[in-house]
Amino acid sequence: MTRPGLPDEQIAQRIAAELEDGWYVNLGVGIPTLVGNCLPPGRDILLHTENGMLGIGPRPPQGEEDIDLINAGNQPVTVLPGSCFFGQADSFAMIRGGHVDVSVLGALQVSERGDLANWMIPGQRVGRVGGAMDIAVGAKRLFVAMGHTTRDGAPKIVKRCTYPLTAVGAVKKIFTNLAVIEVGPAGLVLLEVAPGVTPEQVAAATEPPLTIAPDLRTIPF
Amino acid sequence: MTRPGLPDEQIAQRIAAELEDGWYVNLGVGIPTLVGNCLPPGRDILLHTENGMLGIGPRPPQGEEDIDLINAGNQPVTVLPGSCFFGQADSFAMIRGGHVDVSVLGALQVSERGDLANWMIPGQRVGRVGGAMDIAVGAKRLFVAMGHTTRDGAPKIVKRCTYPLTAVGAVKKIFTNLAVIEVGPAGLVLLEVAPGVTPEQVAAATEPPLTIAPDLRTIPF
Amino acid sequence: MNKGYPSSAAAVADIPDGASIMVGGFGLAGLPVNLLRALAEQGARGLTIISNAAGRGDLGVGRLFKGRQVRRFIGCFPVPGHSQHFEEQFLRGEVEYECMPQGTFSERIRAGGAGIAAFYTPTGVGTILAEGKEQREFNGRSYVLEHGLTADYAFIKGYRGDRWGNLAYRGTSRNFNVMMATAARVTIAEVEEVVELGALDPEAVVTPGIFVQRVVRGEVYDKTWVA
Amino acid sequence: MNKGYPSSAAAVADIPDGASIMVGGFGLAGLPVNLLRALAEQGARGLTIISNAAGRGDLGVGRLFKGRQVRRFIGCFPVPGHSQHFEEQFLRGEVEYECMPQGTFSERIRAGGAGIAAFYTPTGVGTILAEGKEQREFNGRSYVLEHGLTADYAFIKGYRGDRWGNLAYRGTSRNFNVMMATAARVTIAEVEEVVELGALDPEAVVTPGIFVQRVVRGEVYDKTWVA
Repeated sequence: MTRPGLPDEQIAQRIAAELEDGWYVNLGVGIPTLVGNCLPPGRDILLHTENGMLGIGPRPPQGEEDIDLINAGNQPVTVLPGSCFFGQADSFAMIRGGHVDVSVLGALQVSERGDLANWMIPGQRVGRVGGAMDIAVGAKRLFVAMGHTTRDGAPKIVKRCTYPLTAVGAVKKIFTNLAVIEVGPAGLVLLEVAPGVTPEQVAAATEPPLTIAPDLRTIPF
Repeated sequence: MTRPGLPDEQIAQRIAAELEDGWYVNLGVGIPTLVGNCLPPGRDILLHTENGMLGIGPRPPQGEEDIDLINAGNQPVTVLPGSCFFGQADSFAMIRGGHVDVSVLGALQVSERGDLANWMIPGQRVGRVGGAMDIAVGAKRLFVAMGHTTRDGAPKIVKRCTYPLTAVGAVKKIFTNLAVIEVGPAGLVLLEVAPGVTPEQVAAATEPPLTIAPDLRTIPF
Repeated sequence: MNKGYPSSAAAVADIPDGASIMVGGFGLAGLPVNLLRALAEQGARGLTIISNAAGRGDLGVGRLFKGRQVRRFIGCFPVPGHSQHFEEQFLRGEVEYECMPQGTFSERIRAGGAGIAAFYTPTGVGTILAEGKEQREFNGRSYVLEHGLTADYAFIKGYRGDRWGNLAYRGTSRNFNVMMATAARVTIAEVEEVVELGALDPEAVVTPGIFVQRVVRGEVYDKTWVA
Repeated sequence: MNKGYPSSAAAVADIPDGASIMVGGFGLAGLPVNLLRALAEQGARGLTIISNAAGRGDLGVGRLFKGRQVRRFIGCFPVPGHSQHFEEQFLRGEVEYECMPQGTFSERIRAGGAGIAAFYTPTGVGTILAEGKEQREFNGRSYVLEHGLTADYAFIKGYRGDRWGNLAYRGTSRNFNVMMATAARVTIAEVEEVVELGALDPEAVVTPGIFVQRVVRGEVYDKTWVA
């Protein structure tokens, strides 16, 4: 069955539209990485990668990769005018110190109060947390980018996460193939639906109740 | 009355003789600063200054001072091949992390168990501690350079410091105009006397008892 | 994104009474003299000044004490015989003073900027500066608990900077500027030269622009050596 | 003072069984491949390896797991499907594993090198990685107590280095090398080029020589990109 709503590239595009001129942005692997490919023109948006670079440029042409120029997903990047480098302790000082305007991470589950689970599957014995926990608690705003449900159709937006947590109460907005949902103080608020998707469809694919925003709109492209 | 024993320059010279090839050395103001003028030739001894430089070179000729190149005593310095710069947090990471081989500080009082008082006079109301406390606890070895007594002849090496402490049990060796004294686990040990000075004279100018080292010698020049 | 401001006056114009301000510099090296001059002219009062030294005569933060703009000073080393404006006001009880070891000062600011709430340092154990503070043993050695320190503003001085706020320094002028840049809500950097994006060697950028909100070319630098 | 060693083999020759070793690098960037190769040949066993990743096949610290030289791994991110030597031995109970968030890992190493016994970080609160750890509130937010981390040896890789141990890096190869250099009793740096004293720009030295005990020119670097 084809996934309804937006393909990953359009989820990324919707997130990119959210990014303001002058923002420092950290992108996790998966859909978040795609955000880097569709940054809105005319805005200086600086990408931070926790392995030690600010202002990362696009992937170089094949054959011009440099093993000393990579992002946290181990993908080759390039230097832009205004880029700079630093060590990992300084990099996480930026993150944990609240200097990164927004981080976009993938998720296995997000709870209605903004808890994030994205690093481990229950019963998995080899933990590999990477920088996710620091990024989740440290960024000024945490966005999640993910498919709205699992491949089996089970909700990934849940009342309580059953997967091991990455951070408590950290997620601010969730961007999926079906919708844009805000984690508000009184619970989840449905802000936008994908073209052709109804609020009812979103609600059916979401475990906790959704408040529909008075100015609910269709994600514009 | 002229001070007996060594002039300050010779105290500094005696300390300099103690410094080994490859040592990183932090020098306080006063007599310690003079140590930098008499480093033994043929040894690479790197001077650290806590305001952010390693490998400080000698004072430049008059007229060639640079306000961006100073030591912690606010004196002009020069760059040597192999020098480098860093911020104050990194500089104190070096000190507190035990990376500096020896620090030489002045003192108002040193106790028989190596307590140091060098930053404040009792009753003084404006504290100015600078980096002394960090340097005293952080260096691998702490040497004190000072006149053996106050100008009034009162001992500065005392049973217990009456001045506000800089650090507890930190001093390893004391270099004065009269003697070189080690702070040992069982108390003070007189290692060397200045030319023309007797162990009895040193003992008379020192409040706590002194053990005389079996190989007591006259400070060689 | 352009963090450039047309003048020091413009860069400090919005600082309100009662603000807390970190001020970099050690001696004259890395001292943001133009921002300090502008703040003296701007006239904000009741300030908390976080600075290693308390000024040298009218120089540095001395100017702010002279103008009675400071309510509280957090620092390490008012220079004897030189920080007279501060000393007089402190001794008259007009200015509060929190004195701490320089390494603790540096580390508290770094912690503040790095999201570390507090840390245990061996510095100061057994001294009056540790009195009333929590102490704890780790591996048989005593440590004092110290807290991260942040401020509303930081005044720092770089050598060269670009419009994204990336800064390079010169010699021993990094000193407190490097940490302070990270620990304020609004970091204002004055530089001797504003350069094009890409003109700074990315391997020699010491303060990444993420930490800097405003950049201004300092109007006047007197680099004459004063003994 | 000359910290130069003639070969990677000579630089690691004295490492005893049971040593703890920090290993820098993220991906291939800043990975001390020559020191790791030399250690695999040297054969020390029962090692504690402190490294972000657990190797990629036989690459990186993977080689040490393959040779069954490791007793304990402290890190953040064994790469799925690639750190198979580690995974197999961990799942068979032959290797211990302490997993922690990467920022906590970095900060613990920085603290270890900077003489900070412990610190409070917000990272990990409410997760299984904070279980059993002391938690404390500061200004209404919860933090976890984490301890400084040090090691007997650090294997790091710079780009250029001099005989005093000053190091410059290239691009994203600084990563863990910068902190690890500060936190070991003996830091061994491999570099692509050993240069004369003074050849490094003092403004672009990232690891001051004080942190480095041994410098060696790495024998072989294969800089071919492998996807």
